Amino acid sequence: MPECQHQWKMTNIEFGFIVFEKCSHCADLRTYFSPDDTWDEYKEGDCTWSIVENAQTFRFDLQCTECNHLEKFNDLMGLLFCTGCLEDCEVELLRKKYEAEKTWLLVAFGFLPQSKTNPIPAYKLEILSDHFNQRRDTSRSRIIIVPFNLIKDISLCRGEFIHDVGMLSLEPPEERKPLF
Amino acid sequence: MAQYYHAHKVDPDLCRGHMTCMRLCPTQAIRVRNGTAGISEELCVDCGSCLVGCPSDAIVPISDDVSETSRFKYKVVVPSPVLYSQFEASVHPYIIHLAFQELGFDAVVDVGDSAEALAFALVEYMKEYTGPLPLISSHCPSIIRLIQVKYPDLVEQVVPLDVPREITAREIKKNLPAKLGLEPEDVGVIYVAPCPARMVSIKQPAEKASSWFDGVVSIKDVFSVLMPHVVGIKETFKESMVPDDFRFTGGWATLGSITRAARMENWLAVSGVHPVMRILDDIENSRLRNIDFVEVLAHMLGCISGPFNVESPYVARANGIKRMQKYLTKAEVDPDDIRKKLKEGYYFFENPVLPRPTTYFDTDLETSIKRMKERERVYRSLRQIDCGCCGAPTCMAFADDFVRGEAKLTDCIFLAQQPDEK
Amino acid sequence: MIKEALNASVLEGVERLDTSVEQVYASDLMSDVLAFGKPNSFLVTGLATQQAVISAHMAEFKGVVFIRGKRPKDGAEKLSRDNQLVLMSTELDMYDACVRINSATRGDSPEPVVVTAQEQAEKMLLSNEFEIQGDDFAKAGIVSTDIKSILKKIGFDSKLVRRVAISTYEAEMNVVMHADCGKVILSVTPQMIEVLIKDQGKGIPDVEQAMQEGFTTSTEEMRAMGFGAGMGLPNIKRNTDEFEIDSEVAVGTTLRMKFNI
Amino acid sequence: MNTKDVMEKIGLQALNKFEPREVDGVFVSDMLSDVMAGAKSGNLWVTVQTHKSIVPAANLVDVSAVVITSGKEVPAETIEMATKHDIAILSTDLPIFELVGKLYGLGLVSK
Repeated sequence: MPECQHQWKMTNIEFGFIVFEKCSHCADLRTYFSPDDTWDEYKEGDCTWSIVENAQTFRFDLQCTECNHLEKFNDLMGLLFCTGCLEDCEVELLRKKYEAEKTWLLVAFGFLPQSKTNPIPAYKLEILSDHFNQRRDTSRSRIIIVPFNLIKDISLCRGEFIHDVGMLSLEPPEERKPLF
Repeated sequence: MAQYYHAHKVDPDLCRGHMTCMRLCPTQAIRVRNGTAGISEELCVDCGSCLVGCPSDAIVPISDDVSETSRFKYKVVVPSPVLYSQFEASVHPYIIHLAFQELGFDAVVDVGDSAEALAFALVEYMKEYTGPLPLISSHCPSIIRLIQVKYPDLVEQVVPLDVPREITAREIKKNLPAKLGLEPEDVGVIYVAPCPARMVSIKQPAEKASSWFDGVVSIKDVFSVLMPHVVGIKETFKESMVPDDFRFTGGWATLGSITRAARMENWLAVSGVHPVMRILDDIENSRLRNIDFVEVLAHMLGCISGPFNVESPYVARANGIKRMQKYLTKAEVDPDDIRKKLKEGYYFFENPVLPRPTTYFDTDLETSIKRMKERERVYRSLRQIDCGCCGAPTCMAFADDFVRGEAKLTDCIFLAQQPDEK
Repeated sequence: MIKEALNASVLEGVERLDTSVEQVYASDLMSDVLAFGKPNSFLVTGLATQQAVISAHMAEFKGVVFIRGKRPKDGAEKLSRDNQLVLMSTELDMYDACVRINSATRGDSPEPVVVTAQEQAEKMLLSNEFEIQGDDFAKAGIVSTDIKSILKKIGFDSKLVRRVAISTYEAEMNVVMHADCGKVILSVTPQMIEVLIKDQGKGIPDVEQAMQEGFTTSTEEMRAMGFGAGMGLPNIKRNTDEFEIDSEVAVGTTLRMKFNI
Repeated sequence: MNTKDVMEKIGLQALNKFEPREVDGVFVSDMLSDVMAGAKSGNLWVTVQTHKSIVPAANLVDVSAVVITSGKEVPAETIEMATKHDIAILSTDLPIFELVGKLYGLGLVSK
């Protein structure tokens, strides 16, 4: 039997928030998904975690409409759109290469700190790319999703996160700060 | 969107929201909304049915002021032949000329000669014509507009010959100033019109940049100032006072005048906007196979029932026939001269009559059809009794308005009563 | 009314459902709601948080509709109760929700114009049916005039409309003269207009002969009225881009006329 | 109906140059996450968001154009980024709700 040409569809969509927490003690950053927009500050050992940003996002899984195969994406924090901020960043080099083929580059982020040691596997990124390409008119352009460890220096990255930041603010949105 | 001039408007202070005009309008150009009638500039063909029918006299003509002509050194009046028929047959046409002179006009010129020449030109034109038949008379400006708006594919069947009044005015403007030793702008030519369509055709002609006339007044307005003079002159008038060179040439005032003048064989003369629309539908369906020419006029019996007249059209017709029998001088035509002028293009409209862009549902086919379906759906939900209470003349017109977003379903009294009934 | 239009479930404030709403404001951006929302409006939003309720309250709205089946987390309901707001949730997305409220406030039925799958498949844009009564000369020409006015209204080129009108008229006359009754189906696809005319009548014994100009079987009276001069079929042929005729004696005739757009 | 038709019929203003594209349905939302989850290729995306992050979101789901409502001023960098990535940005003074009424009037349905 030939292998299924998966046709992906989003399922188990859950809207919520990505909470960015920073510890004033060790200056570490960690992120997690929360269905509520919490703004609590708490202590954990020596660390005091306070929330720096609270962006709206959603969680989903992908399921093949043909064979019902389910791929969980609860480890995906979000996608970042490469804007080509750093000349020698590997993402930028790839981006330049693909731009001629009208292929746009997106970077997949996992939650911190788990993804540092346990990155999102490459096959899942391929599924994710497939899914978005299946939804678009690929004769015009395609997208490709790459892992975030290609980014040269995250602290300098000016890529655009596809997250809703500041939507809850009752003030008009100002220029948003980079998340890292 | 182009702005179309119209010679009549609704006076909102007088309008009491009667639905009369809305029902009378042959092109469904009127809607009564918020208690006041409104006329669609695009769809109005200036027939004036609303103006005649309005019980509150709220639809008023926009006429030039006769006194404005004082800026001209020499003033010529060209009355529609219909004007004569407003007076009893016993009134000699010369009396009317004299009355105009008392009013301050220097000359009165009738259109009969031009009409006769055009009738001959028409016959000559049709001899050479090889296009689709029947040809349609160009005489009634209201019908020309009707064709432009509702029958755009028939514009090429409209005879491209100009009308007697314009030819007359042109001859005056071209020849008279030189003869009098005056500058062309010193000679004013004023038309006396039996209907709003004529006024519009002078203010905003369909087929030329501008009319040869300098002004236009309605028969109604002229009649009231002319009548006392006519009565006065008649008291002392004797036939012997008429100069030898006076000619009364008549013109086309009643239905069939053109076809009779051109001595057509396979013709049809139709009047009234509704009957004309039926005939135009037949022409579109290519039903009128044995007809070469149709004379189509917006008003029953012809121009003598134009809305700017004062006398009943039947009385006017009788007056006209009697006066013609008594006083008509046959107009003289010079066949060779006309043939020559026709070749030179003298009698033709300056510009072709073109379809007038009208509102379709949309320029995009799919969207337009979607709206058409929506209209069908809405129409089916209506009572389809054309009660008119919503302010639109028919249920179909209402469905049309709704799809365009110009009406609410609750404007329909039946839907408003049972909002949940589907 | 909004509830019905959206088929929404009311989360809070059933007793306040009859409040009159002046405007509807659709946005997910709360700063916008505060800046542009007018008092007594209804908020349509995908932001299912307490902030949406707070913003709606601050902007003096009457209620909030959450779209795509979203529901705010705990606390929002109490908040709205305290602030006299109606909360609803609908499965529709924001576009459909706005469309339905739009239609409902205009008094329209909430069903949007949706092209069914079958129509999509055939790319049939329009399909209308008309009846012709045989022998009814007074009404002869009504169907072709109706079709003509529909096509004109849609905005087709007037010369094309005229060709359709002429052909349909001829065909309609044939039905009136020679059949008991007939059916006309006008259909429009993005490429062509098709008029199908099917009658139950005596049929044409020799189609080839009937196609010749001047051939007629109409009676003297009919011809006197200007009908049936033997121009029918040839005239149809001249005015159509494609034309099929299928006739069976004593059963009827089917004419299929196609006009390229 | 393509983006240019829609633009002309509703009187939208184009903020950058674009190649007309077929419009296939409408998606209304101000939330990027919503767009990522729900919008489809060819949709017209209607929003009040003007931040440049709308561009990647629009690109990701391949919308035919982004329509910014309520006459919001769109930052130059958003337009610049959109132009670079071949995304049409249109603008209107109408608020979302009124614009939707008009789009529906054109026969656009959500897909």
